Amino acid sequence: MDLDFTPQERAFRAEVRDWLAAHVPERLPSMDTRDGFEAHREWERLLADARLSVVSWPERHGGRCASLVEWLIFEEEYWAAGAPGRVSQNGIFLLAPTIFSYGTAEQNDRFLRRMARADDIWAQAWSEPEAGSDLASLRSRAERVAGGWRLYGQKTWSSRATYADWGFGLFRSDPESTRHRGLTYFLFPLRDVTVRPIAQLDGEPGFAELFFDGVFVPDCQVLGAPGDGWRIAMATTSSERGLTLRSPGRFMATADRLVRLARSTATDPALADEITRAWMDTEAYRLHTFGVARRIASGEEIGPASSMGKVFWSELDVRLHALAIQLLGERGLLAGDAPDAEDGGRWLDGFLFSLAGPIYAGTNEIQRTIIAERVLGLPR
Amino acid sequence: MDLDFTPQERAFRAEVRDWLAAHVPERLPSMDTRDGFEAHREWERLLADARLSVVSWPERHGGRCASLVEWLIFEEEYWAAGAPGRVSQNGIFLLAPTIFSYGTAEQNDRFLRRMARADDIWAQAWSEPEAGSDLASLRSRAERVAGGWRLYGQKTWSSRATYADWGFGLFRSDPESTRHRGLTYFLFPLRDVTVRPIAQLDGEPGFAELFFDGVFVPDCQVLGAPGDGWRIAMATTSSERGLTLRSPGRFMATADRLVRLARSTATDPALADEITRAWMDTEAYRLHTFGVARRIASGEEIGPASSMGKVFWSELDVRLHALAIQLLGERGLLAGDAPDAEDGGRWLDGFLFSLAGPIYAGTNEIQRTIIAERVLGLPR
Amino acid sequence: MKFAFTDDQLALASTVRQVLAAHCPAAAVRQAGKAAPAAERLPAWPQLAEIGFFGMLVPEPHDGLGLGLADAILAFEETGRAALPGPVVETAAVAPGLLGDDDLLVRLAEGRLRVSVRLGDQVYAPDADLADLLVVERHGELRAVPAGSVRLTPQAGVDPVRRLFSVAFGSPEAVDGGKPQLGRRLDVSAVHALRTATVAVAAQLVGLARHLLETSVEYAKSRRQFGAPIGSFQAVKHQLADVAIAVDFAAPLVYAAALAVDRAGRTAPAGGVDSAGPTVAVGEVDRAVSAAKAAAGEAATRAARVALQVHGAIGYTGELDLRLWLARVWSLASAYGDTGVHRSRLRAAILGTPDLTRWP
Amino acid sequence: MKFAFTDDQLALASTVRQVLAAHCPAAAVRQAGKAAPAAERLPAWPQLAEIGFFGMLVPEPHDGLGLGLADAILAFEETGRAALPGPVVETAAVAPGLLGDDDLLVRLAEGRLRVSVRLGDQVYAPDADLADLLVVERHGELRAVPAGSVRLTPQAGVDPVRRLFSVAFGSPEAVDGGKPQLGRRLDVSAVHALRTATVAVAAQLVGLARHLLETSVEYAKSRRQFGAPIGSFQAVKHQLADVAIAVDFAAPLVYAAALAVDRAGRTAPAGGVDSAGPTVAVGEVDRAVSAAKAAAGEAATRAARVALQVHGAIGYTGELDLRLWLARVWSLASAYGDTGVHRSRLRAAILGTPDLTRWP
Repeated sequence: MDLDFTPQERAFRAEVRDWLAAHVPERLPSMDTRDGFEAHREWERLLADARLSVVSWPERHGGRCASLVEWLIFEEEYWAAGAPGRVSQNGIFLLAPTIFSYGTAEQNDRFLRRMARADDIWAQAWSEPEAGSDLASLRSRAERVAGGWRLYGQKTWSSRATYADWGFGLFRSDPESTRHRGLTYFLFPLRDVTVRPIAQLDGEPGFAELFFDGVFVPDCQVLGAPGDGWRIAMATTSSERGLTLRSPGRFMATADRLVRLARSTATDPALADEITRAWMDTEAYRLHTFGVARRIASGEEIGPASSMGKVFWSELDVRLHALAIQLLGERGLLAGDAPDAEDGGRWLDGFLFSLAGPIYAGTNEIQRTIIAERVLGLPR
Repeated sequence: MDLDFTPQERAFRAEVRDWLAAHVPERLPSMDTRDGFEAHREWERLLADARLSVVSWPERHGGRCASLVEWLIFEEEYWAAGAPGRVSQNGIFLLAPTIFSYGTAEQNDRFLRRMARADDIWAQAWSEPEAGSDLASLRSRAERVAGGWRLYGQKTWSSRATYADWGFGLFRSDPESTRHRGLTYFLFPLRDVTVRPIAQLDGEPGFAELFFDGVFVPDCQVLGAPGDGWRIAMATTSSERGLTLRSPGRFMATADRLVRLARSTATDPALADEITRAWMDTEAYRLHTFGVARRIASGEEIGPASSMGKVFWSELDVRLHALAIQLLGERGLLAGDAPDAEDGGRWLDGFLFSLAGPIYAGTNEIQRTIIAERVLGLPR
Repeated sequence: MKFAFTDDQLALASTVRQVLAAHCPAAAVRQAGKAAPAAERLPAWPQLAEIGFFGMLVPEPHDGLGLGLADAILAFEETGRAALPGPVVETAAVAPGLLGDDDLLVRLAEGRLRVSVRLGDQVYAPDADLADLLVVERHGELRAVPAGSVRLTPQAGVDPVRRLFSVAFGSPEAVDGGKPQLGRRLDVSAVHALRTATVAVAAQLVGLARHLLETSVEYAKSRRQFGAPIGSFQAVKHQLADVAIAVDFAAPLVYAAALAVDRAGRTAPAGGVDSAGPTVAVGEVDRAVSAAKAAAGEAATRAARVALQVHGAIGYTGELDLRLWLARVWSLASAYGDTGVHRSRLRAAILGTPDLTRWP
Repeated sequence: MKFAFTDDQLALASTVRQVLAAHCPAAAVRQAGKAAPAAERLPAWPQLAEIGFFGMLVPEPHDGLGLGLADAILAFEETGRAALPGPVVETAAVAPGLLGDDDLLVRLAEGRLRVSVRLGDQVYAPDADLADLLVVERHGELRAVPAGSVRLTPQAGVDPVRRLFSVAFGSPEAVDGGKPQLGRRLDVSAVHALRTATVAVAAQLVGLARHLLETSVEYAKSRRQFGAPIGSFQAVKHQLADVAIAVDFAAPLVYAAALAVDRAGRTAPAGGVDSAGPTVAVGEVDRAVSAAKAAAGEAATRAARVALQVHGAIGYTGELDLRLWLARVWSLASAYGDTGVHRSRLRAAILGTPDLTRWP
């Protein structure tokens, strides 16, 4: 057991750090605006040109076959450099692992490279108004037609969908089926779908509702076998909760900014104590993730234990931002366009964003039940 | 609305304070030892001589018809004076309200005066090994015989029973019945029962198991109607959770001792913040109780809202003691007979005692469910 | 000792609640977060004026009701429950203790004068663009300035309804003989004003928390997941029970603080402000005030967090009115000293540790 | 970078676990809390000596295994899981870094020398009556004194197994020329010893927490209330899930701290002890050590609280062995600096605030 980076890992870190120092832009406009979305797409293309947009992918799809530890190093450097949020996150982290595992060779070639270059930006379409966290109760349906399927129904809480190019989600393809059975995993261009943006707490349309009125999807855009969508989607949502969605680098950067803020302010010791705890928890999350990465690299299945990470990081993220807002007093709640806002209102934006963490990708209540039943073995 | 005590209330406070200043003994030995039990009985007799053992009871039973507010004042003064724990607590606070409501005139005369004078000390016998918090699943039974009943079965977690004189509890008198039906409320002398002490965390036998092997109980020691025990007991457990079990005075005295300890020690500000919060919560509990007392005095039923008080005081009590132990560092965990123990080990004793609070009288999990269902109206 | 509201106090709150139910529905609060015209940003204000709401704390000789803060505290709680827009606390609770002028008091009582304040360590004046008069603490003095004679800079924040403003003296039009117009000096202590504002806002936070709890309970009853109402799951039940407990034990601290502020009176000196340094020795009244604000802020913040968790993703959006109540909780929890500031003041008072935060 | 245990490290822990399962069952721990004879208070010690447990950290030339703390950290975790009685950490983890004497080290490695220590701000020496040798910090110096030459005063406490003692120099029989016998001065820094003790105890706390979690889960599966196993109730599930999370995220901090202590080595100077005053600037190693102890103490304390709540009234009694594990958690959570002390050290290190608590 060690925590010493190899010469190769150190070299990779140096390369990433140098490149980012030279290329990270000033703060981009919000990716929930049309201009901001395109600015973020441009940034992802720049990353892709340096083969830094998907470092852990195979070279033929635009990556550099980096190890999990190298990916974690990339993330540490990326967020420490203050680089922009990843507008292509849903595709890269939620869909791509599923395509790698279940996609045809043609699907791999058709979608991954363009995803890595942000030519296509993907939005997830899991939830439905009545389903929420209870994915198995989906009602949107797919009707078999010649050469493909027609999709009907409504999806909601689709992040990025307002400006994205493609979507992915589950539809009930067997009308006789209930619950987990008879669902199929579809990939569809959003230009064929009616998209209605939903304003978030901060007023920007981070989410959207999607309306399907007989959208045609050819067979080659079905992922895996028809009817097998639940199993495939579970693999995806497990990676949503697991290692790939929230790398420690992001929280380390936030914790560093919080500590800098606290050092520059007269901080009440009781608040300082909470900040210290959050810093310590960030360190714990980093170390824990190194351990998980090692287990994955040795071929272990992490499975339901990933729910522990989800609960931990989502509640840590809320605390980190809430503490900064407390530190700033009345100024903490100012928006980016207020003259007195600290750091362009990033703390408030981050706070509002963090509040979704304990809710999405399976609420933390559901995660705790998963931990109790599937990790600890308590009865249902 | 006011918080101003009337001249009568102030006079009562002064009388109680003066009497206690003159009479409160040095710390008595633990009431969980034979000697300590008798020493506590003597103290209660002294209290009774001054008509201070049951101030809110009618004069004919040894009280002085004090109002609820006066009773709260008595409790504030009692605990502030550092007076001993009440060995007769179970009888006075759990059984007596039930006798007042459901007892015959003969039962009132026979039991209450002797209880007030600690001539009889009562132990509760609610739980059974398999029943725990689920009172309705009791199995101990009562068989009808000429002139009375014979009791069979086992009770557990009976506080004070090791040295007490009398016990009270529910037995299944209708063998055909299930759950809430067919239970009867019995009063029985403990000399007829086999008592096995249970060592607590601190090693002293605060609880006992009771074994009933055909103990005869005459009809005049049935409280209320046979078969009506559940309804009567619920009234009692409601007072166990409600106002009468834990008056604020006790926590105010603890909070004051905690604050004095913190003022005399170099206290880390983060710990000081927690102490401040506990002090504030103690004040909130006091004010809240004044409000409840007023509602009761106006004839309102408090009902399931008393569960809020139970959760609040029991968790506050744990915090108050845990904070003192933290403040004392290594010395915090010393027992009374250690040369370096602070205040005769009272903080450790109190801490271990406080840990039972969230468990007994209905666990706090059960209380939170009661609040959600019966106060907030959430579905079962 | 009767720590319970009188029939008169309950009747006043009930009247306010009815007026707000009729004239300040959620749609009106939402509109106030958008619209520019003052009339649309002040729903229910004319109706509240009619029932004498703005004169509650104005002495009777000036056409007010002559009540104390404790008499009116439930009415302020109701304005929180309804998330009533506008400088409610500043106008109805704080101004009556600041303004000595007969005419101003009469206008205030009649609801014809709106006031915003910037007291103590507060950086911004809330709803200042809706105010006719601003009272600003400056170098330890209180000054009343007409709204037109100061420069207001909007500081957009999380709450679209309760807007914050920086205040700078001396708008170009209001320079008097080459010196900025500093308004009229008020010969009253700022301490009573700050205490009053803090306790009234604490009452609003209790009201906000009650509304959030009720709304969350209703949602949990109707929303179904995994084949049952989510309110039937123990995890949801216990979170809501904890909110109920927090609110139930915060409220008495607020009511007691209102009594303490009334007892101390408007002319009493500060609890022990030490002008030599930042350390404040806090007296019994300020202790009650700080306990009230700390507990109410914490209860409301918890109610907001649980409301969001119970509502799930829909609570996170602007689709529901929930958002407006959440924003108000955050905004008021931070106003007039947040929980941390007030607990640190309490710490200083109870444990005698030096207090890093200056308040008032 | 491979933050995972090697097969050798896992095998060592597994061997220790097997020995403890066979020779230190709960009944033996219970007996150790009662019996006077040393043999009954030291269950499994002979068997641990046989597998070289006490020589793990002793250099190979002195018949030890020459391992680092990180190699042995899981083995210490196992001693916590089993609540192994005796001065385990002091003898097996701390003493090897303190004793320079060849003969003593050989005896130590062979399990023929038991050591207790009183370092830094610690007031008491644990299990001192079972020790052959005491190492005591006194006026900044470390001194090794034979057990017979000091006066031990028992300080009975919550843990009947891990007993605490005050240590006074100079028993009447050990006065040397009129001056008390102060033992031999050790020419090593106390810092490494204190760091080692702290991290090894943190590992024991993780082991204790794992045992409490497992025990509580088993109890929750079998105990029925209201017609169902209590482990099927969401409130119980979520409390246990939170314990699992706390333990899972505390453990890596402990393992990383062991690596940091090994890297710093036994001869390294203190992270930055400022002899001029109470303020301690804490270096990276001490930061890791404090994070480990704070997190492990908190996780174990939570595990203890939840274990008691899940077990209900029966957990509150001496009927179950649970009581022994609870007492050990409280005892070790307070040893070598409790969570509060270590978080305050971290606070000083991270935020540069003055630290009120002196440690080491």
